Amino acid sequence: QRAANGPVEITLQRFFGACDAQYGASTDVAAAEGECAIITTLVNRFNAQNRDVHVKVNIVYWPGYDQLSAALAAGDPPDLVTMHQSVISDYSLRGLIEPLDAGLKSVGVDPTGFTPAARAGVTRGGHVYALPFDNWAMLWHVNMNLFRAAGLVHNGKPVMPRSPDELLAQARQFTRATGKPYLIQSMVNEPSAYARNLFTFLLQQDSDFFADPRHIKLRTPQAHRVLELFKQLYDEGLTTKNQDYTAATAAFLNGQGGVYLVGTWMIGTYDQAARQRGSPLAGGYAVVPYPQLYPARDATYADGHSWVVPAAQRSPEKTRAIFRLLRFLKDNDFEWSRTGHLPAYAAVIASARWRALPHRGDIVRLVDTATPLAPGVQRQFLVQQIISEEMESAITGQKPIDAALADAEHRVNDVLFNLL
Amino acid sequence: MAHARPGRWIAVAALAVAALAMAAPLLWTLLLSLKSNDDLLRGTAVAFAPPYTLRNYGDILGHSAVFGWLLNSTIVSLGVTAGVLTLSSLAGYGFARLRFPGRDIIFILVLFGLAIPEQSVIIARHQMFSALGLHNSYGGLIFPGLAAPFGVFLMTQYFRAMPKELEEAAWLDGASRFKTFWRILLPLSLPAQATLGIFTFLSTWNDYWWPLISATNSSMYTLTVGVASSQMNFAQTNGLGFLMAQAVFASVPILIVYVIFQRYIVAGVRAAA
Amino acid sequence: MEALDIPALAHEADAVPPRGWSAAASEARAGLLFVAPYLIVFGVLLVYPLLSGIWLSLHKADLFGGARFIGVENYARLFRDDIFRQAVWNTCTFVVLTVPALTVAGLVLALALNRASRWSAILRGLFFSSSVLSVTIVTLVWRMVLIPDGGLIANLLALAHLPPVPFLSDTRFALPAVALTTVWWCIGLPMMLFLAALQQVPKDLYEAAALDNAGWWRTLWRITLPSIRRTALVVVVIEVILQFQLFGQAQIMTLGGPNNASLPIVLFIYQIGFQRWDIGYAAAASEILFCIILVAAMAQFFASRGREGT
Amino acid sequence: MGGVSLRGICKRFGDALVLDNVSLEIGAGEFVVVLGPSGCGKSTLLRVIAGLETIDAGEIEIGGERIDHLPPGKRGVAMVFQSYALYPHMTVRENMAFGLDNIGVSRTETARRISDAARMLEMEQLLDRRPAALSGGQRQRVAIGRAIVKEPRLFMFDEPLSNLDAALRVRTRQEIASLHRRIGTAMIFVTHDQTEAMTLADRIVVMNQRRIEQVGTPLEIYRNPATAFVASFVGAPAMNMLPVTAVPGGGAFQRVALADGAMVDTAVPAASRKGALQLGLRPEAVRLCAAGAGDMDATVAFVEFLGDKTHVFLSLAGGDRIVAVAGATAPVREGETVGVRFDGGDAHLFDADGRNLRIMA
Amino acid sequence: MGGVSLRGICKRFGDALVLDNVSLEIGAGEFVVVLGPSGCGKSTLLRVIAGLETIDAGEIEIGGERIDHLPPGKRGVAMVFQSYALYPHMTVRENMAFGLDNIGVSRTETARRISDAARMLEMEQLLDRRPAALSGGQRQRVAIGRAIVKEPRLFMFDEPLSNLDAALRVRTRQEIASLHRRIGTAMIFVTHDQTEAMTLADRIVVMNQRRIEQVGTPLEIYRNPATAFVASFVGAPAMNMLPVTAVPGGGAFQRVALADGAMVDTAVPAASRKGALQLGLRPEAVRLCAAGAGDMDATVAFVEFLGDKTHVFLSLAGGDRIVAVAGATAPVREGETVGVRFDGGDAHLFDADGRNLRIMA
Ligand SMILES: Nc1ncnc2c1ncn2[C@@H]1O[C@H](COP(=O)(O)OP(=O)(O)OP(=O)(O)O)[C@@H](O)[C@H]1O
Ligand SMILES: Nc1ncnc2c1ncn2[C@@H]1O[C@H](COP(=O)(O)OP(=O)(O)OP(=O)(O)O)[C@@H](O)[C@H]1O
Ligand SMILES: [Mg+2]
Ligand SMILES: [Mg+2]
Repeated sequence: QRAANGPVEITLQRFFGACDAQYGASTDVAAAEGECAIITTLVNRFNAQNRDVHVKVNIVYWPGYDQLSAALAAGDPPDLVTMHQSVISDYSLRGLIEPLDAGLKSVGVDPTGFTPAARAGVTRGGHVYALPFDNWAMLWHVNMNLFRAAGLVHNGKPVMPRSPDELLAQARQFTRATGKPYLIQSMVNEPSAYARNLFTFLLQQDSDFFADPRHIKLRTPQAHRVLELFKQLYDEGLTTKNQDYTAATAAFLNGQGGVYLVGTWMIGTYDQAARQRGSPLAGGYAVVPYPQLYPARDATYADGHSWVVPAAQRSPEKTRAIFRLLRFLKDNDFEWSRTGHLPAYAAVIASARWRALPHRGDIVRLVDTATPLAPGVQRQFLVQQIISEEMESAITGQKPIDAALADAEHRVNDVLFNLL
Repeated sequence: MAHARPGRWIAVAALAVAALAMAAPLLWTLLLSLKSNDDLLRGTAVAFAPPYTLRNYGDILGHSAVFGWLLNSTIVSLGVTAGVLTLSSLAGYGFARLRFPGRDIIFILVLFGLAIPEQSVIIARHQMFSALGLHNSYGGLIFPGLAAPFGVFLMTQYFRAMPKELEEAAWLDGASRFKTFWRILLPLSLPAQATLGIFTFLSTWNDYWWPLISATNSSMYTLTVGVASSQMNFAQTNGLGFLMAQAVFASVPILIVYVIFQRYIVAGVRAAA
Repeated sequence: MEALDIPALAHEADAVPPRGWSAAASEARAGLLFVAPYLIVFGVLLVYPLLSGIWLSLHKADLFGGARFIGVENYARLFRDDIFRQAVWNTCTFVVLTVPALTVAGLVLALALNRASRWSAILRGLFFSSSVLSVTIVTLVWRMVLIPDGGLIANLLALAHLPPVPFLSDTRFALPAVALTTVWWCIGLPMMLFLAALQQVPKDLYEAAALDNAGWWRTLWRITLPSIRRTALVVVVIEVILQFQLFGQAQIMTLGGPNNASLPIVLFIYQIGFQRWDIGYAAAASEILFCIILVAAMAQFFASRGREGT
Repeated sequence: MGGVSLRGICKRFGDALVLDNVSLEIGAGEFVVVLGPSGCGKSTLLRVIAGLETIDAGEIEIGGERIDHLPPGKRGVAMVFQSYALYPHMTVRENMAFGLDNIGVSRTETARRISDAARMLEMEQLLDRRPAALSGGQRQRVAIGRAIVKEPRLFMFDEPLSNLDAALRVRTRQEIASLHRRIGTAMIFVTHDQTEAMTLADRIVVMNQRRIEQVGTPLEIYRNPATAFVASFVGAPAMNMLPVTAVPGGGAFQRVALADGAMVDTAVPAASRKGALQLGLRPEAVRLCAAGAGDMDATVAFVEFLGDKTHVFLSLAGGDRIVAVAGATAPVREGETVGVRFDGGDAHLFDADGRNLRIMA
Repeated sequence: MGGVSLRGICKRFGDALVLDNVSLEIGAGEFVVVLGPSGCGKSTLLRVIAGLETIDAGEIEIGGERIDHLPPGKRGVAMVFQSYALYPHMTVRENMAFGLDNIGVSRTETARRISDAARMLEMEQLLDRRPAALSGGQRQRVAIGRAIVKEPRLFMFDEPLSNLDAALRVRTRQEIASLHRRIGTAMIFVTHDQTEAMTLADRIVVMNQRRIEQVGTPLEIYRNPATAFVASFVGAPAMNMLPVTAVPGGGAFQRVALADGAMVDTAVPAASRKGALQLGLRPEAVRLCAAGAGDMDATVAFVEFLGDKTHVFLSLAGGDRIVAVAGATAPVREGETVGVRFDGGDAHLFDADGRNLRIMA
């Protein structure tokens, strides 16, 4: 709704939290640290640079899809929304969000500039439904000090296993040497980590568990192998137990284990810790993508943030304003990548200033290995949650592995089958 | 009954323990709210030792929108409380004291209403409010709270227990039924009003679900939705201190309301005794 | 407000109707006027949505349009759905765990704190204060108590050289843990209601009982409890209704896990309705929840009727 | 302002009949006291007139105007409840002002009436207290004051004095009497106190079991009770009732024989009667004398010294027990035998249905 | 089982002294009635003995055993409350059984006592009702029954009869009297009803403003009131109090002069006195006669016919108002002038402090 000749107002709905206290008025993006600060300053700068447009920010609690659904149902959705690439199908298939091909073209954004993972993540049925903002994946965050003590450092780099057996062997060696578990995992009240691990190692085995996006196949030897591996680690005490996300995050900071399986977003935090003297991580933090444990192919399950435009009646100038903002966000993707997430644009990856960022060189391999699920799969959050529940009960021994896999498969398929 | 009874000391001890169990988490929350998020990342044990900081509270207050949310929550909670007290008292008096055809059946039906879980009406309600364009408005936030039958239930019970003579005296004094209600029974129902008031205000203040899906526009956020929205992802890990500060901050108004109403409960009791 | 009673007056003042009829009729009119405002709200905001919810439950419907009438298929599906059956079981268990605890604890506290002393006032405030917190915070605080890795209880156990108990990740303990949290959180309401009731009991009854040589215990059983029976009923009914609607604690503390061991009906409804958008199915589930609560509450009423004998 | 008239009032609670075809005419400015045993319907009668209970049959008029369809507030009656029913949350002053406020009496007028009433009831210094801070007696006076200030067409008091101590009761009684003399409004006063009834009433209405037994001036009621019930209910100690049989002789007047054969000549006109009768004798109509000197002898069962008089409880040879009133210093001792003389002229005779033959004659 | 003895009892509520050094000896099986104006501390006295209020000073013994440190239930006293205090959720039967059950009386014994009490109080048919379904009078009887069945060492009644109708009040009064005669337990009975006090009491305790004014048998209290307060509080209508001055003459006995100069010879031994005195005359000590025939003339202000007697309110020439008691059929009319004769032998004289000179002499 355009006031007589006032600026066009567009509503941007996002998560990432609020940090107006420090950055409410700042347009100095370079000085901003962390997701919240960077996105806040970015928007501030856009508003400052474009007097004819005003971006009103609607911050929502992560991930905010309930509110989005409610707003869509109520018929007045925001103009621009953060959305995980894994969620796009849910909305695109119902025409709740607009294809952006034409609009992006009009502001000179060319999908061929996206990284493969990003492009796969936002494309549905040949149409681009979102502007990719980043990709992120689970990584192996390594405590080099402990690794060194366990003799698992080879010319400055952590020694990574190349097969399940090596993994077990190195883990045992590590634990023997340090008396601490090799892995730190968030295993309590954990909605997704288990599933992401499973996806990663299924991808590495080329298991086509989602050959049909409406039907998952989990009663496979590949899946069994993966669960068996994690159960083994659990049974032998080679991983922390009974930790939830918070406990695990603190545990790694406090040097209570060798490898912490968590996402790209923690790089900054741990890099900071590594620079503090006295911290258990001091001078001893490395991060690498998941090792390839299975010969078939090197792959890591990845997701990413992106921007979508909910379907609604909009005036032409409003639409134009939206795409100008999208263009602006794309142009500042480097700034965003300082959060630790992987840039969604090949150009940024290639840029020297990105590679200059700490540890980026160590994870650049992800650009080629990051893989989302098949585009047609809906309700991926729910699917991950179901699989995680079942894997937890299998790994902690409350259910036989095969039973857990069967239940997971049945429950997931029930969800997908009953979709309208 | 001034006479000490056996086991009194055991009782006192038990009470003390219970009080401790009750108080500990609250103090814990307060302590955590005074620590910086980064310190807490290492674990919450640090909360027992300095340094303490008001930084988290600063961040809350520094967030301009917070006062808007505070205002919204206050308006909505007061609105619902006032509405519930009014409707429940009127209806409670009607059900308890006035004979009209079908009264008992209707009352039973209202009691049935107690059993309706929010989830079984929320979707239809959301659609209805969309049709009426009530979302993102105070009305949209206040109306649903008014339907709760608990108040009617409570007030009816209370009015039934009141002596009839007072009412009759008022009628003889030429007071209309409404005036009798307004000047005589209402003032005498203060204890019940206070109890009901506290809990209506409280549940409205802490309500998260309906405001989340009705007030989707950040300018209409209530405090609960607002503070939730301002948490970054994994806030419990990365923003624990901030989270706790928000909890303390959001609780203060209710504690004030509690203190006020509690006084009325006591006063009402004195009047009754 | 005054407007409210004008019709009643106008009627009372008008020409002489048949004897005996007038008073009753004006009373009836006044009565309807008093209850009307609430009944309207009640009908529009509760009854109508309930009915349309029931109607919806007979459809295969999606949150974003598209509804196909399928009769009772949703209900049939629910009864085949193991997870729903488990959710029902969990919810009932939870109610059994919490409601008696809340009622008894609330009563005990009220009895202990029904004094004028300053300490009682402080303690009343303290025991009420937990109700002030929002569910997010309550669960967060209790996570720190329950988490086996460095949680409060774990540390206490460690002092006794006992292994930590994984409350939230063990199928046996998850639901009780949620129940414990809930009792701590909700104790305020029963206490307040009981306090209000206790203060209505006439003092001379206690004096008579004292002269009748009734000990503290007997006075409690034969005088106090009977005098506040109505309130006890209110408390039980309200708590049954509230606790059947367990949602936030389970969602945040356990996500209903492990292995659905703590999945309550409402969380089930939430996942179906707002994550799977299968609102027809969700509606069906919530109607069943409604029936369960109704039965439970009514059971209370009739039980108490029986006890009163009148 | 005219009187009150009730015609054929019936009232039932559920299927329990509480007022059975009650009719009563109260003259303008008349002071009527309703006497009756507990549960006979006194309060209900007042509540019906006040409009607090609907009537199932009958008509009520005040000053010739039909009121039984009007709401209580519009009937122009004031009532003092058995349980005061003061508004606990209002001060005494507010309690009194409430009713005036409702009918729109001016501020100044209200103030005047309240101060008048307060002076009259000696409670000026209580005006700003709450009922909780008053003693039983004081509350009662407030309740009366609340009625007075309304200057109604009809006052109704439901046992207003029962909780006052003797001295205060006498004073308040006389205040009500003078109040009535001053404002001359019709008043209905329910009590079960003899003295109050006798001293206050222009006419006494004796009720029994949802019916009116007799209406009359205090002296009529006392001297010529229409029924055995009235006779035994009014007067303390109660009238002695002795089972007797009519016997011939005694000329124009009826002679009766007591259980032990002793004869008593009454002042009741003789008539051919058979069957059991009851002889009613006021205690003061029983005179004590030396043993053998009276109509018969009796033994003193026990004695109540009241200071100004003495109640002597006697058992007759026939086993009947009667009570006599003697002077303050009666020289009787329990157990001794005395003679009693019946003052037959004051005696009443009641037939099997309890009707007083002396009146019917 | 011995009697009760109170020694120097003091009780204060906050800083308000309610019982001021009260001492009282009650013999075993004695029936003591406490009379006093509202608010003088009667109920408080009972509550202190019952143990419902702690005492601030003094000792209480029952049967020689110190009890003021025992809890109420252990003192072996039963009390009937001014406000009944029946258990609303129990039937009448349960109300009575509760106390017995607590001290472990056998089922059969309990049943027996209850049925006895029920018969005595005429409430057999009420045993299974709840208090809410009873009339005021019936509730009171239940309260009494609840006390009786416990067969305590001491009964205490706080104005138990005030809500009963005349007939029932007389009956219940006599039942209590006979109950007392039968079980011979000590009883303390609070009332402000003259007749009850006079008829029931072995001794009457007159209280006034947190103190005991006089203790004595009904006749002592009535005939020889120790103070002006007792004199005017006991007896209805109250004793006439006339301001007089002592004048010489009258020989051995004191002669006094009324305001209008009229002389009265009392039976009080003469002594050199100056200053204002008060002449106390019982109404029955004032005799009416033809105008001019008496000590002085007076005009009849108004007349109360009570049926068995008549109260004549007179105003003297000096302006004093006095009451006389005349026979049932006194031929006086309001406004007329009559002569009055003072029966000086019954007259009392009170000094400035209100002490009765006749007794002190
Ligand atoms: N609301 C009611 N429902 C049923 N019965 C009632 C009701 N009110 C009074 N009664 C009955 O009606 C009869 C008359 O009651 P009422 O109060 O008029 O007696 P009363 O003469 O005032 O007695 P008291 O002198 O003890 O006050 C009683 O038997 C009583 O039990
Ligand atoms: N709980 C209390 N707190 C303060 N003052 C009290 C309390 N109870 C009684 N009093 C005061 O103590 C005095 C004596 O009270 P009490 O009830 O003994 O009088 P009473 O002789 O029984 O009067 P009544 O004949 O009206 O019952 C009164 O002035 C009363 O105001
Ligand atoms: Mg009555
Ligand atoms: Mg008293």
